[in-house]
Amino acid sequence: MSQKNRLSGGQLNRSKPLNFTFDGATYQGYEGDTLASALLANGVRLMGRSFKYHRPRGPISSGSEEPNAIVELRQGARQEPNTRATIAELFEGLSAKSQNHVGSLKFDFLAINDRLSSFFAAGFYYKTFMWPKAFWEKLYEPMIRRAAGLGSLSMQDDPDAYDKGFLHCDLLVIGAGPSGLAAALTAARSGARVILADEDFTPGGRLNSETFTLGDASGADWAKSAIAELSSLPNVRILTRTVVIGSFDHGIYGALERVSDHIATPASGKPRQILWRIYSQRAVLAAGATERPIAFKNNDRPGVMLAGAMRAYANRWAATPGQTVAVFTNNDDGLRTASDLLAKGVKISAVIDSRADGPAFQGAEHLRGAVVTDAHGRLGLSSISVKLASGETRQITAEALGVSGGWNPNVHLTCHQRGLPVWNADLAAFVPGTLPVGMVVAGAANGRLSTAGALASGAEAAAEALEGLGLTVKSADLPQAEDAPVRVTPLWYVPHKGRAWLDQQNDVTVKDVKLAHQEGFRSVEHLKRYTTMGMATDQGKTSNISGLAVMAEMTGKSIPETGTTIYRPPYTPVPIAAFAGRSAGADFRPKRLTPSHKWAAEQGAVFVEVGMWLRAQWFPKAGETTWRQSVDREVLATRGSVGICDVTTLGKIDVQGPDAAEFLNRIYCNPFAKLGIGKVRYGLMLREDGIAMDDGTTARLAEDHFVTTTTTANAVGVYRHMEFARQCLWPDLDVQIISTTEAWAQFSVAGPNARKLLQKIVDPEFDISNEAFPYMGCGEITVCGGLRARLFRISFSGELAYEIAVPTRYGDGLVRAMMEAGREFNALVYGTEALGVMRIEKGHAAGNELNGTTSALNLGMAGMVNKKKDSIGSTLSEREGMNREGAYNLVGFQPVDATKPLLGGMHFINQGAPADAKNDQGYMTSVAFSPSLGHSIGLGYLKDGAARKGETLRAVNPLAGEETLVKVVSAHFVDPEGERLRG
Amino acid sequence: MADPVLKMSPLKPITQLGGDLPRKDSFPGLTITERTDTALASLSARQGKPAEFHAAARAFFGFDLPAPARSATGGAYTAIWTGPEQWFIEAPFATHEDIAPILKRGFGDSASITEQTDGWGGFDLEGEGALSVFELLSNLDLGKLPSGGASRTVIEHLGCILVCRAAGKSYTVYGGRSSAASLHHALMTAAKSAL
Amino acid sequence: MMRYSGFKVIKEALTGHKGWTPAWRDPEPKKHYDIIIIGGGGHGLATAYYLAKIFGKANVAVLEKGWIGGGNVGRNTTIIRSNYLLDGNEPFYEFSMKLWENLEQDFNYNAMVSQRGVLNLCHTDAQRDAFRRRGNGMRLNGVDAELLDQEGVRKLAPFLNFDNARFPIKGGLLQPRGGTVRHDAVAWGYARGADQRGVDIIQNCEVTGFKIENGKVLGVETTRGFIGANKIGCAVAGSSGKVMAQAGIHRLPIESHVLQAFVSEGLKPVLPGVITYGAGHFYVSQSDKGGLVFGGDIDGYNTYAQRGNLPVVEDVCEGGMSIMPMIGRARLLRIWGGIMDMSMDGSPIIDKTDIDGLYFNGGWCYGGFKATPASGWCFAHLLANDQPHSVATAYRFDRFRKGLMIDEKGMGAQPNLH
Amino acid sequence: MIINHPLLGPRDSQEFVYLGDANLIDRPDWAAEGAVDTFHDYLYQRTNPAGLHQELWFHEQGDRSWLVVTRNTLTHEITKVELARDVARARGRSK
Repeated sequence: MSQKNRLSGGQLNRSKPLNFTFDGATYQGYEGDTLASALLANGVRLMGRSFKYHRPRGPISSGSEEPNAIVELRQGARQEPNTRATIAELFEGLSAKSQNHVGSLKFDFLAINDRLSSFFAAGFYYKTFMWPKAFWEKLYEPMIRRAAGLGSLSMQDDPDAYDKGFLHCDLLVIGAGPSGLAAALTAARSGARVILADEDFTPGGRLNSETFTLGDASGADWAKSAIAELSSLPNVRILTRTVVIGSFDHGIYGALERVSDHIATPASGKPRQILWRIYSQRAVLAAGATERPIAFKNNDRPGVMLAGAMRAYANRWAATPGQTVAVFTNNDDGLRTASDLLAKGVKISAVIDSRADGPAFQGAEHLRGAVVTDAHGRLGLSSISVKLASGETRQITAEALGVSGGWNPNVHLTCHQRGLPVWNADLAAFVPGTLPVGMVVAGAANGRLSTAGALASGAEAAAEALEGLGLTVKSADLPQAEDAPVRVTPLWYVPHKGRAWLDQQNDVTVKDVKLAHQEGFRSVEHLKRYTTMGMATDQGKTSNISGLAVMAEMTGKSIPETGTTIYRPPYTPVPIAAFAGRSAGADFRPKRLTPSHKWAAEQGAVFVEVGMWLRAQWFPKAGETTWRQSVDREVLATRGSVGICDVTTLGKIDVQGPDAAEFLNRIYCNPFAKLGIGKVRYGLMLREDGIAMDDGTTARLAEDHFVTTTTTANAVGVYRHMEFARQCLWPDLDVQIISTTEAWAQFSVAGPNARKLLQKIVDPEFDISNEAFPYMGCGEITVCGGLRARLFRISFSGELAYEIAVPTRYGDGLVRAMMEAGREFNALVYGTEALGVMRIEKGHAAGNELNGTTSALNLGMAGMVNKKKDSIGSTLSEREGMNREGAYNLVGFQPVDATKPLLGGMHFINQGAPADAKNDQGYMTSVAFSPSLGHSIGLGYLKDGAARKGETLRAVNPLAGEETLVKVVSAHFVDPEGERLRG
Repeated sequence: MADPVLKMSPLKPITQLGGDLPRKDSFPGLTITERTDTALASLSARQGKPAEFHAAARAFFGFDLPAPARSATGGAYTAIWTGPEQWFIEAPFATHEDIAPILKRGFGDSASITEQTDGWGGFDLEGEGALSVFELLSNLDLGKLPSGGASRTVIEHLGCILVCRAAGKSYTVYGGRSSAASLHHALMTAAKSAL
Repeated sequence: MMRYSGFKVIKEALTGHKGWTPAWRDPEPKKHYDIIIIGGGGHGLATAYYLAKIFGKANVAVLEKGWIGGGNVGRNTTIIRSNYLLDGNEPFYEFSMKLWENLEQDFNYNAMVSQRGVLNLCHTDAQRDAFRRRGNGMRLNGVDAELLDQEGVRKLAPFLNFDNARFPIKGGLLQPRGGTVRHDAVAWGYARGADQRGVDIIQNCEVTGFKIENGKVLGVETTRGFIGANKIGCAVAGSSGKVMAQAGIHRLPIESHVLQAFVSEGLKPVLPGVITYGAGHFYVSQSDKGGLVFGGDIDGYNTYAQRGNLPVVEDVCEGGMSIMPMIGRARLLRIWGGIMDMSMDGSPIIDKTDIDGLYFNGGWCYGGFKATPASGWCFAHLLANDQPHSVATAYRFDRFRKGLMIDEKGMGAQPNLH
Repeated sequence: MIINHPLLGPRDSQEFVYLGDANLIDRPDWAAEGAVDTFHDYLYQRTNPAGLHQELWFHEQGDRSWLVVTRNTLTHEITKVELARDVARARGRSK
């Protein structure tokens, strides 16, 4: 199809024709086109269907405010629903589909909704679909859901990359129209660090769409030269294709740069888009204004568009929506559209001015004091009905109608911090009111709609902002430009019994607003929520104010009395992927690897996520078909001879200083003051509310030097807590702390042969015999011929066990050396599963037990809370509720039938009692199959558990409809007297 | 050439990325190099004897400890301010592998000293491209960070120490050693994107 | 009083919708009421509705400083569920769920209660055990719950990231009866129902002070004059601190925080029900209009400003992109913020105060929406009978003093962690 | 938000972890009469002002300082930032 509606001129690169498809048909446009301008040039006006009534729709705008011409752009995993054709840059091979229709775009079966529209008035669904009850989920809702929605997702993972970045400036200029350029030039020439951001791919704003001259240059050329100067300056950064999406606290702005959306696919390694966080000292908002329509019967026909948009298509994109067009305006600006299109050789069938006293217009029939009352042509405008001043109605031929109801300043970003705009009666529009700190508003966004006014106010705004920063301002010499006054006589809608659209995407008509008023939904927020006006993808940019005006008329109040709706971020919709940036999929969060990771991977270990860490879970051997086989083997081999486990992930905090001991004494509920040098002690840490926070061992390496360990999960929180105590509670305690978690590779060596193995690693001058280095001893030693190391005789498994630490870079070497040394003992490395089994066999509490709701008493450690000293949490742990009858105690469980498995999360019920909440006795926290005992074992919290050893209870799992009889036993399943670990 | 690190100890060390030798990657205007030849320790002043402490520092290093957000270099040592009354000390690994006792001898009980050498994994970014890479990673205004500037910050959810060796062209990023692979991945991804 | 029905809708459609009348009156405040409810949000309106309908108290006024439904009932992610862990909570939320299930017929308004299921994903064995404990606790309370393995989750939501996730999906806890409700309609339905039963709903009427004599409250000063009452119930979660301060109660176990929520552009149906990510801060459902409605963590600092900042927006979308990367090209359309009463243990307070005749309902954190019916019913019960309802006995002020916290998350006395 | 760190200048609040009311500095005397009550008030009761609020922020991704930030909870304007250690000492806390 030829470009039958392509005009002469425009800012297109005609030497670069581009082929594209829309709904399967192939078309041609030029570099510089948008999808919408190219389709219009090809004579295509019908581009979509409306949300509710599935009405045929074409573009009404040439920008990001577009409610109608929204399409599914691209194919496959890159399919983008709801993309505005009016800002989608044309590229070779672009393919787009119209959306939200069943059947073809021309013959949408759901257009039946339009015929039934009187049944679908505002809020109808709140009043019906209630009977029979069951039908809502089964019938009505699925029906509604299928019909609703707009475009569709591909359901495939987004293949593109997204970046985030951070920029800093003295002045952020938002918008590169006349006022933004004037502001940027002023600031740049004054030496300020300037960022100039514009959502368009060609800076200049309306200058690209108007025929005005600035000085002796065309608007577009002046913009080009301004950009050229700015680009040449080192203190200026120009971001095109970049929407400033939001204004946040303290001068922080979010901006979305569309890096690759104008090409078929991003270059390798390059992002599709970048979300910038811009830190600004000051900002000039020069976002321009948005034209508003006038509502009349069938004003949503394809071909009816905003007059300024029609002008933009003609002047910038050399495209017209029709060969014969009419213009309908209530202000002078609309007349420009008629003259510009005339100049381009387009036939103007009539200029309809609702004002009887509007200025005269030459070159086409001029109907003053007249209004458009209807539009004809279902799939595209063919003619309009006009009610003349005389009262008679005339039919006028028009393939397109340009409508201007006046201009609304784009105050959106001034509202993002809850600032309210104020009404300006001369403009019949809201202008900025209270502003975010540091923001100045310029140009049309501030109601200065003439080109000269925009230029001047841009320069003034920059000057004001810079003076605020104490910079001396060099004023920019501004060109001569038109300075026409705004002459507008408000006309929001043309009264008629037919439907006149306010929110075109959501199909909200004047009638709906009247119905909302009739039913008492009169506050603006109620109006929005009840009618859905302004809730569409265009966020009401062309509808909110008109709807408000209609409501004002109903209530008999003024528009400002009726209220305003404040705008929320983002200014235009932003892909969810852009907010996520690089932190998606497997890169959601960083990975932490243990010192033995490389070795473990070589051994074919199965890894598991533990917080940010990846830890070896078990080490499968050839022939093992289930994880249980591997884990049982690792446990038995460790208890039978010796096993090694990488425990580096445990938090390590170096605590030094003369008051270190006293500090620990207050951090832990049990005493530390008298811990001997070369000794280790277990510590229980409480939150101030008396609930267990963390536990671990603390080793005293010197009078003024301790190393304390935390659980893997709580390492960060415990460090923060210690700094709080050190800086905020006891600022004069002379203690210094620092994390050394990653500095040392630490391995547990456990089992009857642990000492024998270590004696081959530890340098001979260090005696680690039971006598010289007893249980709970520690020391700084050397290994493997002189490498500094630390040795702690502590046991999580209940075996004779040590933890040995070397500088992390040697961890890989140490595990290899220990495996070599351990060969004669069949030493192996065990994973976190075997570690877990052995700690449960030994009855040690861990994360499942320290779940943030358990006290020392619950853990069976009430005796550890020393009352002779102050320590965090000791006072509030005295509250009655935490020491009441029936409190949970941690105890052990084993199945009465040894073949039965246990499950974490089972609840306990007394035998003979019904299994319900009233009889709930507690729950299982941790379970394991104990290869040492040959049956499952568990730890759990049981009401008064300490006093109930020997009882038999039901362990129920209603989720699976199972239950098992369990016996309450001591939590210490293996070596309860602790002979092994002392041996 | 063989890295001296690798001969020092009876046990064979590996780099933070798990290799035998430091990894190096090149981009237009930037090289990213794994830093393995640095010994690190934290130096914290104890309370009540600031004069003694700072005198010891001056005597030991031959320069005054740097102010907040700054680093200072002299002889074998670079001191990086990391917190109130706390500095990280860099020295050549080959000669200062046991940096903690070395410092201890200089400061006695006026300071608390903790070995940090393997607590961190560092990467050196050399070249004019560094700033546009950091623009995608760090919220700091690095354009304004002078030579010798240093700051702790967050990169891709990782706590890092960033040292400016030469403004605009030479930087070191230290991140937790266990997440060195993730930090390296972030640096590489940003470099591919920016350069 | 006008009943809504399909027939009525058809009749009006055929006669130009002339017969519709206001959903609720716009009365002038009387001099005195038996009971005044401060706060025309979901909880306040529900309280008034049940006072009139269940407890026979019709001489009741709801005072709203702005427009009704403008609080968190108008700003939330519309999720309903009763999948709580602790004894103090579960029966209350199940009571609420049962009220939801009959709400529309009860107040003759279609609030689009849609029980399409709430699925919580788990990513570690420990999380799965915790879910089993929770699910079994629900079952023991007679509540529906299913523990799914990975395959079960895959059947329900095949589009989740099973192959390339930083935290792999191990399974999930499903409450089939959980779902979503059209939030605004809840406020409007309760308002209309209360109004029809004689309750005065007074908008644009801000409380500016309390009249209290010898420890007994006598009424409130408002922007529309003094209004007397025998009893006053305060249901202004988000502003509890501000309003209670006017009664001389200056310290509460509550902080005000902002929770941001998000909605995408309209999309054809993609999500079955509600899905929450157990290893990141992200929960999502899809509205009947087609928008993805999602949220995550609160911003985390005390605030009364109904707006948030970028870091949380990014954190929430990171969670989304890690667990369902197919939403990447869907566009986030709108961000809004609501002020939450974050309590010291994450659980609410429905209790008398030290001032005779002044009752308090607040501390809902960001679980208030799903609680609306039960909260209204239980608060009405307390106001009418001076006794707590049996499912709300734990929601007392003095539970902190007594060491009887109801801490679902186990985070302790730090409101921004709940 | 931007927190103007007394030692480091303006820093993005994303580098910080928030705790809450700066009164958490004033930990009561464990040995005094009725300590359980005073500790209860200290830990659980908040003035939660609509306006100026003194609050504790930890520079976790920075210099590990605890700060006392004076911020308006209605506007988020920050009028004062101090090192918590200095504030604690000024409030009479020592060892």
